[in-house]
Amino acid sequence: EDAAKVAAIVKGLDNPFFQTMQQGIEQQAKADGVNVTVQAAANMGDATGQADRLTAMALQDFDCYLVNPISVSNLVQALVPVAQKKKPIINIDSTIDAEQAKAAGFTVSTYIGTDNVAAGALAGEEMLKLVPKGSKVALVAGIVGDVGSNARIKGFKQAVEGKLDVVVMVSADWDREKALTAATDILAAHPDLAGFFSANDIMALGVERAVQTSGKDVKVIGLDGIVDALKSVAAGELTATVAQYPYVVGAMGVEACKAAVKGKELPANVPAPVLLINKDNAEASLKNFPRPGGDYPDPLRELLK
Amino acid sequence: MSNSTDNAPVAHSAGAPEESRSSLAALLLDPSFWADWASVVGLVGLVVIFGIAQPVFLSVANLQALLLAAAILVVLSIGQTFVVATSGIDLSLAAAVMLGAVILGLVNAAGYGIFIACVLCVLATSALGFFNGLIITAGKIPDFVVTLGTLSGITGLGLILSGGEPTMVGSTFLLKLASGSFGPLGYPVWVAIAAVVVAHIALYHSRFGVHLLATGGQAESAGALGIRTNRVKVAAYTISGFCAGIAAILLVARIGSAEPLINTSLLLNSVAAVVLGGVSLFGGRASILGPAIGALMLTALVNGLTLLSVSAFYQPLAVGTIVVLAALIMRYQK
Amino acid sequence: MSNSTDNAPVAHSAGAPEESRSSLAALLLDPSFWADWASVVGLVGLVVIFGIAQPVFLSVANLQALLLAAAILVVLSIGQTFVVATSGIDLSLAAAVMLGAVILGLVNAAGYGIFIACVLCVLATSALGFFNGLIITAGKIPDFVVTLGTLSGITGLGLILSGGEPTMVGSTFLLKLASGSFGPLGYPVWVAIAAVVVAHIALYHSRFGVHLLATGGQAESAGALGIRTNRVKVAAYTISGFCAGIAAILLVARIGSAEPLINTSLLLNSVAAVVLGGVSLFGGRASILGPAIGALMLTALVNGLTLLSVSAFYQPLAVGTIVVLAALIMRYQK
Amino acid sequence: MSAVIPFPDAIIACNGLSKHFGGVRAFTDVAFQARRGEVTAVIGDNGAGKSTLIRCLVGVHVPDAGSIVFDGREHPFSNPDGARKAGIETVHQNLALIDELTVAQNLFLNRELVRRIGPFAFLDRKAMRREARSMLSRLSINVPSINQRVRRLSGGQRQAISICRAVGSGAKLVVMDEPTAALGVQETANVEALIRRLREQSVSVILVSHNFDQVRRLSDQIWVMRAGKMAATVRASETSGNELVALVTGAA
Amino acid sequence: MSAVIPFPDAIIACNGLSKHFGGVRAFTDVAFQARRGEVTAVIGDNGAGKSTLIRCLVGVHVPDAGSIVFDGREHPFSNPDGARKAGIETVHQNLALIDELTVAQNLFLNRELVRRIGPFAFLDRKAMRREARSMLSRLSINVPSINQRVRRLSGGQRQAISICRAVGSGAKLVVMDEPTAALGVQETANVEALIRRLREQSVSVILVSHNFDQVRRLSDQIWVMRAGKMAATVRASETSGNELVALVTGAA
Ligand SMILES: Nc1ncnc2c1ncn2[C@@H]1O[C@H](COP(=O)(O)OP(=O)(O)OP(=O)(O)O)[C@@H](O)[C@H]1O
Ligand SMILES: Nc1ncnc2c1ncn2[C@@H]1O[C@H](COP(=O)(O)OP(=O)(O)OP(=O)(O)O)[C@@H](O)[C@H]1O
Ligand SMILES: [Mg+2]
Ligand SMILES: [Mg+2]
Repeated sequence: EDAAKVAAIVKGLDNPFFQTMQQGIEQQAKADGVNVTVQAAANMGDATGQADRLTAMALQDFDCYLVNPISVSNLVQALVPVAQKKKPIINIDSTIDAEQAKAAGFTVSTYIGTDNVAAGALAGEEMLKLVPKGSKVALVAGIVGDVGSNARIKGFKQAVEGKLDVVVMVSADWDREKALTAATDILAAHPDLAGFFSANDIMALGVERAVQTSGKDVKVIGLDGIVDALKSVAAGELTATVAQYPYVVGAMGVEACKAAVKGKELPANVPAPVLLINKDNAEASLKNFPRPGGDYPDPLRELLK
Repeated sequence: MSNSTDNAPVAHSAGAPEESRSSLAALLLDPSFWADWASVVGLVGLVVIFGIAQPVFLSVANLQALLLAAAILVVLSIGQTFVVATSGIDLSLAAAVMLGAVILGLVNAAGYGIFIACVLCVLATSALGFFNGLIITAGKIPDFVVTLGTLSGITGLGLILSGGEPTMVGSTFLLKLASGSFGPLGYPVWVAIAAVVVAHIALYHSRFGVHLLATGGQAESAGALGIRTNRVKVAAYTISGFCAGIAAILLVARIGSAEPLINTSLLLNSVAAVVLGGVSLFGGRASILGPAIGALMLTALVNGLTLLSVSAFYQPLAVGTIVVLAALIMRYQK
Repeated sequence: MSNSTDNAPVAHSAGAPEESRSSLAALLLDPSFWADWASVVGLVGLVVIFGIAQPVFLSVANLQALLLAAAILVVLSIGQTFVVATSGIDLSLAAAVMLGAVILGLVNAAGYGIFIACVLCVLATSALGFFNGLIITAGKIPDFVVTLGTLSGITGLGLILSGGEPTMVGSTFLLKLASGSFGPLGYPVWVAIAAVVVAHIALYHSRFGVHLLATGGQAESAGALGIRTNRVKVAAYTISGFCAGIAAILLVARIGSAEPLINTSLLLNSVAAVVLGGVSLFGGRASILGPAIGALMLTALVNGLTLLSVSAFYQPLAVGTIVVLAALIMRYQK
Repeated sequence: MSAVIPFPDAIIACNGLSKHFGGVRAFTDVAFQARRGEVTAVIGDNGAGKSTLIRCLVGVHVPDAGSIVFDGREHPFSNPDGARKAGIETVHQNLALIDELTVAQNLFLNRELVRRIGPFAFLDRKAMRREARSMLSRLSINVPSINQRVRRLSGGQRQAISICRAVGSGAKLVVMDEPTAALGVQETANVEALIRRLREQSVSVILVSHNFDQVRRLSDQIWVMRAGKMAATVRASETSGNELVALVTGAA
Repeated sequence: MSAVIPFPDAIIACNGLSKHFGGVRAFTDVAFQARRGEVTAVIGDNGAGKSTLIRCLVGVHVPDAGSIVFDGREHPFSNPDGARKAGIETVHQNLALIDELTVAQNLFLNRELVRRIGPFAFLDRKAMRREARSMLSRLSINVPSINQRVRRLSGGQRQAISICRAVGSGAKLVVMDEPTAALGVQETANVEALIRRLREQSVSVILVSHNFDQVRRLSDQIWVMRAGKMAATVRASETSGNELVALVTGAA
């Protein structure tokens, strides 16, 4: 039997989150004896470029397509020829809009990913534990308009609604230096600020540095669980981060592909693990990086057995 | 030696007329021919290399997909060409596409029907271009500053209008536009072809075109000859905005939703296509086919590299190298 | 009327010498004064408005933070100024900063010590600038295409070198550089001030500076007078690369890690600062203080808006409007 | 010398005209007029303000003060387009050529020949090329090709094209700012013959020149500018080269 | 007419020189020389190739074929910088001014005065301004200000600055391409006096001009170009204006 050929397309590789995802895809593929080609958009704003690349890959003979779209619909048309060839489509990380997919005449075989709103809420709950009720907090978002950033911010806001005072939301474009500058400014404007929530870890690390420089005791919570953030949490700098496991999402995607190629029935929705990391469990997480600190439920692994 | 022995009346051996360009050899030896057709040379080179390395590249399906993918960039490059020909630059082009898309999405979502939505989209982006031109000419502010300002301003406007959320556009008309085809080519490709033809006629067969080039070449002299250089500039920006509107419709049709996100590579690529197409950033020289083919070349590059499964890490390096090489080869012909 | 009655020997009533620029009134009436100092006018305006709206803005701590945040952009704007003065543009500037940072991080991580890392970082970015200049002059390719190509190429190189991962740089030297201060100002601010002073001297008090402006003004005439315009251009790009290296060190010191991420707004802002500083994108006119103050203005804008808690959605709109307004006000003086 | 009663037959006249640029006064309080069907010369030292005066008359600059009357109408136009439409063609000192356009395109700039097809007007490039060739040959001007960009032409070739453009379109008034400065002997003779022919066709001409012989040969009335003022005016037939030198230098 | 034995006292000589641009031949197989300490004129119709020849001689263009000897050395320089260092200053027909620089900066371009402080050389702007003022006044050239950008100067003012630059720095050979085309009567007289003074100081001069009277007044030897060839050469003292016209037009 030939090894299954998998085409994967992820968002921009200018962010470690997606590099880890790529790592997961490639290493799982090696372990499972699957042939994989990973492509990525030029950057996180390159919605059409991502579609163009998928279009090119759709022309080639792959057995399964693993897609992480930049927006809910930018890959829909590029997937039409894939669906016509009756190849399975595995959607990871960011969702493809179901209605659009239906209009275009296909459904995704499965969706594997973490719920960004839930992850944001997890961060919000942790913040509630850390600071007194009614404290002022500030939010640092990614590129304005980014869906993931919006969802994470939304989850955090929902969790702290009425309990904390969100004084400002700035956008730092996923950039560490911009987050640092913005946090410095916010600390100047709100000397009594108690906490920051940042929509990803890179920006959280920049915020943390600003807090350190100011010498104040301000909590900083990030989201993603990249290795630098885990190190920072372990060192007692960053307060906490909500770890998502892009490695696992990628790896599960490959498993799903393998299962689909074998003709197995896939569950429509596979939740990927999310974990809050603070000083208590940071060391353990670091040791296992990029895999989670402990075991996690993986229905797909069961399926392949 | 006093009087020369060579006194035969050689009528104009210096600066002899060169109008008889009929012979192909003369054409191929003329450096300006190569400069004008550099993007073609680059495109043909790419097609040959990719075609040999990966036969799928030359499959009809891939060529169709390639053209489809290039349509948006072609339309944008045409808009950019008009502005660059006046020795300006429109940095707000990609942002205008975003704004047009958002307006299209919102108007459609509000239930006004897709046609009204499309018309309003194009009107809004054209108005934006008009506004750009007006500020540049009336305020005498450099193009770069104004369009950088509107780039930033529109980003904000798009976000505020859309609340930062993407709007789904589930119109059958747009779906057909994106996926239907007439003859061997998809509708978006026909739109791009139409844009090329109309722009070519406007540039080369209308008074406006000559005035555009004159304004870009030497605005002061053009003004002294009675050309309303300010009006010409405003018109160029308005055309650029119009093209952004058309591109926005194609974009929404292609990705099925209107998102308040700016695709900066569209902006840089639109300018790169224009320059690869042999249009001087200092104005006064322009071409429509050149930029269109430049846009095609840039799209083919990404397509070919993807087909060759070049890793995403290596793609930017390859693109950069090839862009410089293309320019290098084309200039060495001169 | 035959001979005029007005025959008094009015030596040079036309084109009367204007060299006595001593009086302040004359200075304020001279449009070129306003054009040259537009960024100052804009900066003062912003400071007054923000100072009134939010007193924290004028606090010593905030002003210190503002200057610190502006240092990187100031250094980059100076580099960009040299290139723009030759009527070029360096689109690879922000990418060069990224590459410098990545090299710094990797060399340091490999255990070679922070000084060697910094030196290699600056050498690499300078070499990159040199390479840009060489291709532009030897290949006769437009600046825009070459630096767009290297922008893309460096993006890839940075990704490949770093494996796409950020590298922590935990050097005490850099930490001190970032957070230490001498007198009221942080070290990065002093670095920026030093850069401004050296660049000002190079531009206004050296032969190179005059040759730079001549090359940017009319390269052909400059060449006819024996100026090696190609060498001047290469030097300008090398200086730009050098500044990118310094900026990379400041950046790594500031954020404590080297990331393979390009900050495109650094690029656009560096050009915006240059233009707001009264430097013509068509070359031949330059200033160092202007762009430095332009950079300060752009940083103050974001700082002030954040202090005023303007929502992220509204910030781009505000920035765009104010950039255009600043330019508008400055031009209306003319 | 402000108040000047215009000749009843003045094609163009101005009064109290002033223009300055920033701190530089180009000229002040200038009265000037040119008779219909005559060749009117303006002479004066370098920097006297001749070109700026010309540019004010043909709408390129807006004067700071003063009035202009053209063909009986006051304030006849506010920009060069208006001036060309009203019937004034100009050979500017800087030639006002667009380097990147071809010879033919320059000759017909803003006067392009078009063919109308329905509501659209398309350039008639063939007709323009044909016309351009005949315009150039009438002046016996030699350029390598009608399709060549003017950037690389020799100084004299460029000037010839600018002259050709101005006289080619049947204007009422042709203004020439140092039209023969870069021309060779033959070409200069051609242009002088051309100016005479214009006068025969009762086209009015304003001629700025530093060549006093030429001025005396060609013109009917001579105006002298000195350091931003209109210093004197004389009939060409009643003056001598020495008097002109004296007037220009202010020795008179 | 290829083989020309150079005068033993030629400051510059060329032989078999040709230059073409793309399809346009500017001149072919030209032999030319200028005697040391003399004023050598080059005349010819528009487009005859005079300026291009000049530009080849002073290193701006590299000729396609032929040899150049300057001051006894063959292939003396390969670029304008070399030519200036070897002692040739040029007034180009397009003046070669940098519009955005000031009058003083233009006068000292690539010849800047510097003060050395250790290893560094700083511009001595005061000295340059002082020198510039005295250079201009020696030629009695009037410009509004030494600190004004040259963009807005009148045509004659610009030309005067270019001449001033060329004669100001003690060259062995000064080449002038139509130096008085835009100048007024007084200024032209000044430049002519200047050329005579140069000759008295035994500086060699090459002069391109369309003004035959001027050429006969000033020069010792006259070379005639016609349609890209060197058609003839005569001593100025042995020729007449009519002969020159005949040589230029090819009627001789
Ligand atoms: N646009 C302008 N801006 C500033 N100064 C100007 C401008 N145009 C002309 N000038 C100045 O006005 C004065 C008159 O210039 P003008 O060109 O009218 O002289 P002219 O008589 O034509 O001289 P020439 O015989 O040398 O051509 C000069 O001192 C010149 O520097
Ligand atoms: N750089 C160039 N590129 C192309 N053609 C050129 C170039 N320079 C000159 N020519 C052509 O070469 C010929 C000779 O030009 P040149 O300038 O030497 O003439 P000239 O004798 O100086 O004329 P004029 O008296 O009008 O200044 C002309 O036909 C001109 O168009
Ligand atoms: Mg003049
Ligand atoms: Mg010449």
